[in-house]
Amino acid sequence: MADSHADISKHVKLYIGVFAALAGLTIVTVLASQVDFSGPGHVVVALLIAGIKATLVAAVFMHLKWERSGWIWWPLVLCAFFFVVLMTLPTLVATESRDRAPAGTWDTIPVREAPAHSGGNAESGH
Amino acid sequence: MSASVLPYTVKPHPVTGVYSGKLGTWLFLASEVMLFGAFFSTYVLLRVGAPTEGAAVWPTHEQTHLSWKIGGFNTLVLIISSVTMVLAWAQLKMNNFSKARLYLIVTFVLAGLFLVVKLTMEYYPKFEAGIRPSTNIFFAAYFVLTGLHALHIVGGMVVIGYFIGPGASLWKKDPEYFTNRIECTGLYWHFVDLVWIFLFPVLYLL
Amino acid sequence: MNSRRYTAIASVLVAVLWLGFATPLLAQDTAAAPSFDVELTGDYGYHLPPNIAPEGTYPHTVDSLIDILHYFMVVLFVGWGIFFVYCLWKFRQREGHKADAKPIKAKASKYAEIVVAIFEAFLLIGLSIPAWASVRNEFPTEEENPLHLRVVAEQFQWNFHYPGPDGVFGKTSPAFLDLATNILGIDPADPNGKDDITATELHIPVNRKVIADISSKDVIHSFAIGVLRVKQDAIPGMRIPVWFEANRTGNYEISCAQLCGNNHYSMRALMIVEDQGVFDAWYAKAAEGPEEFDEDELDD
Amino acid sequence: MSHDEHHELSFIRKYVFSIDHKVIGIQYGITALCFLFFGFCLMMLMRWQLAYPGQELPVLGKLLGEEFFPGGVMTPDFYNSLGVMHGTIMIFLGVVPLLVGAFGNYVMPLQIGAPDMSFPKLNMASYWIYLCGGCVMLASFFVPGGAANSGWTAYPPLSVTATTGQTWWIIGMVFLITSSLLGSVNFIVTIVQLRAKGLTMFRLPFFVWSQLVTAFLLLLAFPPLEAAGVLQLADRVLGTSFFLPEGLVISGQQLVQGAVPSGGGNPILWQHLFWFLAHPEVYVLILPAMGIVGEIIANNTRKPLWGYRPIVYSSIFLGFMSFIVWAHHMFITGMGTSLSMFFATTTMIISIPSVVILTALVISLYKGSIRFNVPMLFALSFLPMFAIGGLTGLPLGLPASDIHLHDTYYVIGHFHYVVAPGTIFAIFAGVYYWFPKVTGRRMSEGLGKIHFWLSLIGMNGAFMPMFFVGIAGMLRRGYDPAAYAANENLLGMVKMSSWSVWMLGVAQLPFILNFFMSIVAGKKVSANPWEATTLEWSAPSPPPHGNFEAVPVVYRGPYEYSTDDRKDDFFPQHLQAEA
Ligand code: HEA
Ligand code: HEA
Ligand code: CUA
Ligand SMILES: [Cu+2]
Repeated sequence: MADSHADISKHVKLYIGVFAALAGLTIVTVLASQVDFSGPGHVVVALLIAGIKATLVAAVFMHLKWERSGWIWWPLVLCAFFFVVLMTLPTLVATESRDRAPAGTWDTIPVREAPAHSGGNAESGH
Repeated sequence: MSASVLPYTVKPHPVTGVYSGKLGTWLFLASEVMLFGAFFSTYVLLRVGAPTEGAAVWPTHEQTHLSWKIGGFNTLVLIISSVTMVLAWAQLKMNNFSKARLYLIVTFVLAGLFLVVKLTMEYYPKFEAGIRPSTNIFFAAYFVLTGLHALHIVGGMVVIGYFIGPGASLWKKDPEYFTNRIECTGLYWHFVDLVWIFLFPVLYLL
Repeated sequence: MNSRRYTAIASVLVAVLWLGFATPLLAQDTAAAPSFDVELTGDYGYHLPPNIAPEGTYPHTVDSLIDILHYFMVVLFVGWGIFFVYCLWKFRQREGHKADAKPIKAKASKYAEIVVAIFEAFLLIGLSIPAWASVRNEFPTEEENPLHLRVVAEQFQWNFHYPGPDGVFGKTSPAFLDLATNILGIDPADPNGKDDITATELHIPVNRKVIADISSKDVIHSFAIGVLRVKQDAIPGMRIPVWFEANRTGNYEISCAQLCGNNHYSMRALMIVEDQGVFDAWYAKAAEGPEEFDEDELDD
Repeated sequence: MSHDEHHELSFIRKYVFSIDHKVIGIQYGITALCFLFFGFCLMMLMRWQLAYPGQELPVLGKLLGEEFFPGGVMTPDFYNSLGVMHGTIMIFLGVVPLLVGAFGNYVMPLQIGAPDMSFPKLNMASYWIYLCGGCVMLASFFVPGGAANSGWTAYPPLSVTATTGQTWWIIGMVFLITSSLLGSVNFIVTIVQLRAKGLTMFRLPFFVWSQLVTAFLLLLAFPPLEAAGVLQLADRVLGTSFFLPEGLVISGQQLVQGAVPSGGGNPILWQHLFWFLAHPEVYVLILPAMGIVGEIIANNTRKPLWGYRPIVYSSIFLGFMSFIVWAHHMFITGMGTSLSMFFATTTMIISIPSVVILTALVISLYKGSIRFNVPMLFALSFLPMFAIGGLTGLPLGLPASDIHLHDTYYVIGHFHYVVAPGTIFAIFAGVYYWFPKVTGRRMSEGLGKIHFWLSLIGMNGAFMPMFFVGIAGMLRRGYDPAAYAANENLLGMVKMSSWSVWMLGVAQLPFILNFFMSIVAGKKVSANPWEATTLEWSAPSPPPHGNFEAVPVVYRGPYEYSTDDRKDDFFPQHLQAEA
């Protein structure tokens, strides 16, 4: 990345601009949370805005935009991949936990309507 | 052997294109991403899997007593502190030590402000109202996630404080080295900001 | 040179002495052999335990998978070992022998690796996945008239809950729990629960499929019936069904395979596989309830 | 490198709070060897209970006190504590600090021609944090209820409801994780930035590559466990219930966390986070070991390692894949068909690069000129031992056969073959191999051979029976194998295993003797006693502050043995070819 004074002062302008964007987006995200989206709309909008903000911070403040070194990028790519793996954990656990017992009891739920496995005690819940 | 004798502490490596400190900081941040990733993933799991009845149901917005106003204010505080941090580095690049130091002080103060708001306007009233991490699964996640984030803020303040105070003498000896260190501190600081950018909507708004 | 040979001879001697003599001697010493309340059926030793599931069901796939894999492993290891020992001998450092640095073309190794990969794929797709699908998904249908029961683990005991003659389980909740009289917390007000059977031994009829729902009151346990190749963690907050079938009567052991506290090692239960008639008699008698249960109802 | 900085350091700065990678490496080495030995002693105690259940432990039983040995017989709780501490100490305080902290720290900078690690102070911090973690772990034996006793896997809810020792265990782990994280950042940066001129990535010795991949595993896999540790700590001390579902009833009492029975957590979550680390962790245990073995084999066959590039690519692939196989430890938790198929497939895939590496190492012997010195003996026996351990991983990786084998001694046998006669042998090989570099003296070959043969027999006598009793169904973590009638015929084999373990213990005496004697009285040797090619041997033994007399420049690959018609059969990396 270039080091001359002129370049740096150009950067400074950019930093201020990004700051304005971040502040604006914060307000947008708060406003958006007041709007009534249907279903998972809230989550999508909020995470989208957070994602944009994070990208701005990483690209500009953390200079990734100007970063050329593969030794920084590759570990980050790796990290991003494993981060995605981590974020699939909830789904993995959820697929195993579909037989969760309801609150306060350890075992009064009816047997789930499993494919080929029902009846017998299916009606036992009540 | 003192650190400065090692090659590439100051100048970027001709092949890899970075100086050691920067590479180290990025690697450290990668591990931090995995740390917070695990926390976020836990949060999502607990929330999505929360039971629909009984003591462990997920609390509604009203029950969480979290004010988006305070959260939003703190978000702004952190964002501003990020800007001042990067400006401090820019000033050093332009050989403007006294201005840089001023920006560092502002950053430090803003970080302190964040913590003060967090403690006095969020944690304290909750404890007053008898709310503990053990109150329910939401507060468990809330206190652990924000507590850990606050610890990161404290850590950042220690480092920034060091460069305002005793660490500043490095500027006279080796200004480029000093600038690099501020850049690395900045990387860390922006990361802490970045985590909050996600924490805020996740905890306060959703 | 000589001392080297001595070391070699001495080590072989020690190996022969140790593995050849000491261990058989130790193996004969069964002084600590336990005495048990019941005799187990079948022959147990240094091999797979007896398998009492009907031919063609998943426990037999498990066994054949283990068998095939071990033949495969032995073949690989021996083949590989021969090459290894050959190299050690042929290329040992000695007068007049020099290393040859030119890299050799090892086509054979590439083929071996490909064969290994294909074989693994076969084991995975051909045997393991169907067996697992059978464990997980191919539950007996109601037409097959399976026996339903619940298994509730707790430190350090297995509880078996049968629905009784009416075929319906009573509602259970920790609120009704009483360690002495109502260990499953069956709701005394629930008519379905009146004839429910609580047992600490697992009785099952021979040649009839069983569906068991595994759950736990406290920590993670693991419900393991060695002779049926059943193993399923009992996880609090979850309820996980397993199915199995036995085709040989007798007494067998159920164990807890997951560390669950200080008495984990002795968290065993007896599984009694009996003829349908004997089972029915036991079932009817048990449904009348043991004395404690009557007392409990008197208290109410 | 500045020469004006050679002012005298005080004793403390030089040997205690040193920032020289070599001193830190030695500190790591000695500390970790002591821990390793301690972890082994715990196991020798446990093997008594397994061989002679319920019988009084001779002599020691009385000494160890009434709390844990009433009447001289070990309690089940104490047995479980020993198991946890054995596993934890061996892995986190013994083997990893040896492979990474000691060998990595000492040898890696030398092999890349660097004057030190990139961040010397961080390096020092890593060591001291590691030591703190170790002390916390050891101290936990003395808290009420004894050390942690919920398995090294610390599955909740058992671990959350366990005695205080578990809290100490978590705190200790947080220290160890932090130490590893700092270390791994340092390793990667050093390898990337401080390579000598001419030392391209594909001229790195395989050991350095293995350290690089290992560092990445530590860097990215450990944080989730740290997070999980924090959550479990919160469950234990703050009364939260991240890992506790609602409605737990412990000994007839409803469990109340904190003020109310909150619940809402999930015990399986812990297992995912734990194994997300712990599977990559096992490759942390094996990769540097393979690195050591590779170095020694190349050196003692006097020919280049066969298939250097495939080996390197395989280790990278191995490292990558190790992040997506973790749930093969969890088949029995009730996993569905598609998930288990995914993890079984990745597990089968990950075994292929291991096969490639091992095959390459064996083919390296072909047409060599093999010297059977002590390091080479250990390195050679690593190969079949790892093969046994690795092959027995396959039945565990297939969900169907894992039903029967899960949590039996078969698993114990599997992983001990990879970590004990595998990794530990590689460690021994490394100690014998680099001892002359560290001390300028050589360890005795005679004592070394006794150590080798007895250890080889002891290891196999100890672990081979485990496959048989495991297939027969004997469960691990069983305080008393005689509690099951089905085990009756196995007790003899269990006894054999125990006696082999004690024999193995005796077999370590020549090593300990050899080790300490050779430091003062070993035969003095030149800087390059094995006639090796890599850079560490171009430095004096022991290397001075700053490592090299002249800044090294590298002209060729790492294993140029017998490659051309030079007088010597080796061509060190730093020598310029005579025109
Ligand atoms: C260094 C440590 C290490 C290593 C390298 C491995 C390697 C492997 N492990 Fe192991 N494992 C552990 C340490 C290790 N493991 C530990 C500690 C546990 C238990 C934890 C606990 O529960 O407490 C465990 C448990 C464990 C389980 C869970 C079992 C259970 O609890 O039910 C499984 C299941 O898939 C598994 C599989 C494998 C596989 C497939 C490999 C593969 O990577 C192996 C690949 C190697 C080979 C396949 C052999 C090499 C090749 C040859 C022999 C050459 C042949 C020649 C030609 C083809 C020419 N391991
Ligand atoms: C790296 C990991 C590692 C290593 C090396 C070992 C090594 C050994 N292990 Fe361990 N073990 C585990 C990790 C390891 N283990 C784990 C994770 C568990 C599971 C725990 C659980 O269930 O939660 C376990 C469990 C376990 C069990 C099962 C207990 C049970 O389930 O109840 C057994 C039983 O025999 C056992 C035995 C041994 C033996 C005999 C060795 C021997 O190979 C030891 C050999 C050691 C040496 C040879 C030491 C040499 C050192 C020196 C000589 C030092 C010299 C010092 C100086 C010079 C200063 N181990
Ligand atoms: Cu129950 Cu182990
Ligand atoms: Cu694994």
